[in-house]
Amino acid sequence: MSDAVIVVALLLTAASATAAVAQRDPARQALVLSVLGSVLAVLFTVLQAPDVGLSQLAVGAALTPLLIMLSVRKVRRRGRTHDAAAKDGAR
Amino acid sequence: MHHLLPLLVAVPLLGAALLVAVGHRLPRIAAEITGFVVSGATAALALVLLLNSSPPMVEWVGGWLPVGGESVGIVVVGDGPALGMAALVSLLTLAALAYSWRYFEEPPRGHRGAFTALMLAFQGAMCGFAIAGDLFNAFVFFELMSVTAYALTGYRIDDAKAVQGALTFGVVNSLGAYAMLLGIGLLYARTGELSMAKIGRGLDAAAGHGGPDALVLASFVLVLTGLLVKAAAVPFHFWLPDAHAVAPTPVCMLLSGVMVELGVYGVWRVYGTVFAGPGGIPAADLTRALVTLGTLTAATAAVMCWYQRHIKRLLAYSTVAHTGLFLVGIGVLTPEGDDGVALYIIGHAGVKAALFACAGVLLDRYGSVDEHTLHGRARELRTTAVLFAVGALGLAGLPPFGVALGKAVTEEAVGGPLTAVYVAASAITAGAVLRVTARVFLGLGPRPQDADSDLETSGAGEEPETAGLLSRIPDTMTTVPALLLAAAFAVGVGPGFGDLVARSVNEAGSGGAHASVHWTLPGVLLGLASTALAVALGGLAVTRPHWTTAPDWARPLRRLQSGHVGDYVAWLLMGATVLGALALPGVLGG
Amino acid sequence: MMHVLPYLVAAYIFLTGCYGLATSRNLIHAIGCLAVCQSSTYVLLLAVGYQDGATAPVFSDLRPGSRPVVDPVVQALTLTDIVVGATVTALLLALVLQIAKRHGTVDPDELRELRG
Amino acid sequence: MNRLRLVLLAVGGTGLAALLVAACLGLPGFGGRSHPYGARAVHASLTRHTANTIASVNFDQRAYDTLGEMSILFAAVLGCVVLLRQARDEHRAQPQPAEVARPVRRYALIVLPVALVTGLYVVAHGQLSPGGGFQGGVVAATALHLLYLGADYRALERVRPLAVFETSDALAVSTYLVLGAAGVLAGTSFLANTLLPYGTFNTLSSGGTVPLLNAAVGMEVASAVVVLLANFLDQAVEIEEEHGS
Repeated sequence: MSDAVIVVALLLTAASATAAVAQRDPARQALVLSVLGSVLAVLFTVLQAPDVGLSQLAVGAALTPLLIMLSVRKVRRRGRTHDAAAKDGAR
Repeated sequence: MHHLLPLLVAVPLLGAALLVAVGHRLPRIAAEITGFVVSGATAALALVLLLNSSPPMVEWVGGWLPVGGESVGIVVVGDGPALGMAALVSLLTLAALAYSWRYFEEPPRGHRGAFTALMLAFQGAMCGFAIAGDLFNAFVFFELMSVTAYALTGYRIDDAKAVQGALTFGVVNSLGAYAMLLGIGLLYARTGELSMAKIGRGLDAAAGHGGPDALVLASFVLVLTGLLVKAAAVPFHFWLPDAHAVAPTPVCMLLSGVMVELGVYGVWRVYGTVFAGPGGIPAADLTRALVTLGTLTAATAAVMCWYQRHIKRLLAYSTVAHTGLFLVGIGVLTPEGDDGVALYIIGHAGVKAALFACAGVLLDRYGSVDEHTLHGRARELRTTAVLFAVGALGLAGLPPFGVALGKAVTEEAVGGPLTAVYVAASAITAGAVLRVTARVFLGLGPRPQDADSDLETSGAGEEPETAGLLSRIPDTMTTVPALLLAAAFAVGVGPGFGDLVARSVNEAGSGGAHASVHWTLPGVLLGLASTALAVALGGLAVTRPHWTTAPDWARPLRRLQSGHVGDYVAWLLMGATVLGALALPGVLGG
Repeated sequence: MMHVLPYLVAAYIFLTGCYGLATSRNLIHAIGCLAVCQSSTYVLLLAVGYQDGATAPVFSDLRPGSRPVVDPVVQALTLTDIVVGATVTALLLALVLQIAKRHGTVDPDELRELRG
Repeated sequence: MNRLRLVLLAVGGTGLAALLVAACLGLPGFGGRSHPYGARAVHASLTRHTANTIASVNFDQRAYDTLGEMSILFAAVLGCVVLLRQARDEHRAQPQPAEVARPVRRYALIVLPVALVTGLYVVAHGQLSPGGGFQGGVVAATALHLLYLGADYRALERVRPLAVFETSDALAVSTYLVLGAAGVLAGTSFLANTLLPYGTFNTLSSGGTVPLLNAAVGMEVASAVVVLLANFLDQAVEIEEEHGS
């Protein structure tokens, strides 16, 4: 029984890792990474590591994706204001 | 005494933490003095411990002494090489801090001690890595060292090249570190231990009479990948020129002077303690792997160094070439080789840091480190010119510099055709530095033509690191390189110093064999030969400028240095595969 | 199969992350891939420490010695590793932000400053 | 894409994959019984009255690793602060108060104290139950940022005096180091957990210095994450470049 759960968690981990790499849009990748973090947290709990699961949940599922989202937002906002400035200049 | 070992880490880190805690209230000068005092105290501690390192000390942090040979704690080692590296790190940090005295334009707002704090943390991390006797602990300090180095490299955020170089550095080194951690995981799975010595014994016990298997090979490859990335061996080296060319000068002094060498030291330590036994990687395979990669590194980097016009990048390639020579030296696995490399590293640290310091003077005086545009402009900087030229001669291995002694001993240890690699690589890199001296400081020869602009980094139009271009060079910026060169000189002439280094290195490794280290006639002649060759090459390059425009056969090599982080990652994987292939025969044979 | 599957999954995650890192066209995405690479180390370490039928090494509601527990050391190592990963990610993202400002792009193919 | 890179990737990746697969086949089977270090660590943890063995490994047996880990966090946060500082050609723009939907705001304001308390609870019980300074610190710090959702950015800035958090981050690291050095001053080892009584098994004060080190880590992590998030938020919301630079 527990073996089956571990196998499922492992396969889910591998699948979400693949998805995180395959998703080339960083904003969406942040969401997939968050899923990966949660799946890993589940896997760790199944592997009898609740401490690690908890921190993976806090870091992998929340903190890292949040930082990536903020970076994406900064880069996009930058792109927008610069485009606007370029248009102003062209006018 | 041995209880004091972890303080080598704790003191600089405490200094860094306190600087951050109260830094914004302190005047700038107080922050810099604090950094100086803390760094100096650590250096003094390292020297005191070093003088007491025979017989080697061992400390179990937290007092978890082994019971029946088993401990749950972390071991740190206080033998000659470990404490020697820690002392070298600390002294060089002190020099870099002195050099950067009132250096940067303005500290980041509200974080007056930030640069000094990062330097102290970097020092603590390097000391921690040097004395680590536990593989996971070594990884932790390896990461701390990397993290501080990334931040310091990207310190000048206004500079587009600096942030790009720092990111490349960060990605490649972090990937290397994760590979190393995978290797540590594999070793833990096999032996159930983390202390290096215990892992080594565990591998021997697990192998029985069978010799190493695929798991040992894989863990060897993964751990060495991490260390060789740090040591910038071909083909893991691409990050180094990109990072060293853009880091602030005081940081370059540390990166080139000791951090890269700590990678070599790590290879020596890990192989000697973990993989040297019958259950590890056979000596012949290690020699094949390190000598091949080391020779390739020296050859590639010497060529790349010769065709550079960006002076800091040129110096960075010369560091890569010398790391190749260090790897060959430890790869032959003889006591003499280890001694030679130890001396070589000490001498090289002084010389290379001094050269970077002089390049920093150019950058801050003229806002450029480009050999072409600076042609003849630095005639007024007489002192710096002399220092740069002396540094170049030291780099070539002119007796009696410490570099020459180390090189001579290593050359004797490797013997045969490999000697030619040493002479050629040091002569070519030193020749390039002499060429720069002649062109930039003396204005000799015609001004070289620009070519291949899509394949090179020019180094012109850089931002100075000080507040505006310097009209006058502060005394610290000439005293520090002068002292460093004097130290490198003293390493070679100090009576008995070579023997002292050799004894402490051999006490820690080399199976108790003791080699005596002194100047020999062939060694002196080889040193003179490579110096003469360097002078000749430099002279030829100045009088015949087409010698320094890259020929067609060098173009593909230059194209590999593409500045693209994806390429570097692909090369890292390739390098791991090559390393595995080079070490494979012993595993198959076993 | 079961006795090697977790290790193989770890190896697969590492290599997948490397592939993504090498072929990435966006530096933020590349940093995400680096985080994927690192998660392989967590999986490997915890898989190494697992023991069939054992429970978590926390004795607040477990009588010591009554049941086997999994290896606590690898868990402590993984905890350290997770912190390291998060901080490295943050630092590298900070550098990416500066690259976006100074180069106007986060596509590694368009960064052409450092070559040769 | 570059042909050479794909070739390298294919060859290098295949080689490394082959090596790793061969190594995996040589590993002891998953779920095996032999964990010598682990068994010793459990034993050592029980002799020092620490119920959560992982806390004992992190803050006692391998506390030196945790020192390194803490320093990495400290150095990385300092690095981020330095790297994300306001450059010469940037200025700060006061962000517009964003409209947040009412239910979101109410949800955030309710969850915030709960999350904060949970974080502190997790920190405090580190040596007893799963969790500890690290996990609790992250939870508490992230919870504070619910204010961004619940109120607005300026409210967040008021309750988040950054300089204080930076100082407390540094002070927490100093505390850890001083606690470690106390061992040396007392004539034993760095980070030796022999100075305080080990207390009664399974209570909050058990484990000697473990709860103190755990608290230092909790304080450090919470402050560090606050500073980290603040710097990224600043970039995303406030700092703007001068146009035409």
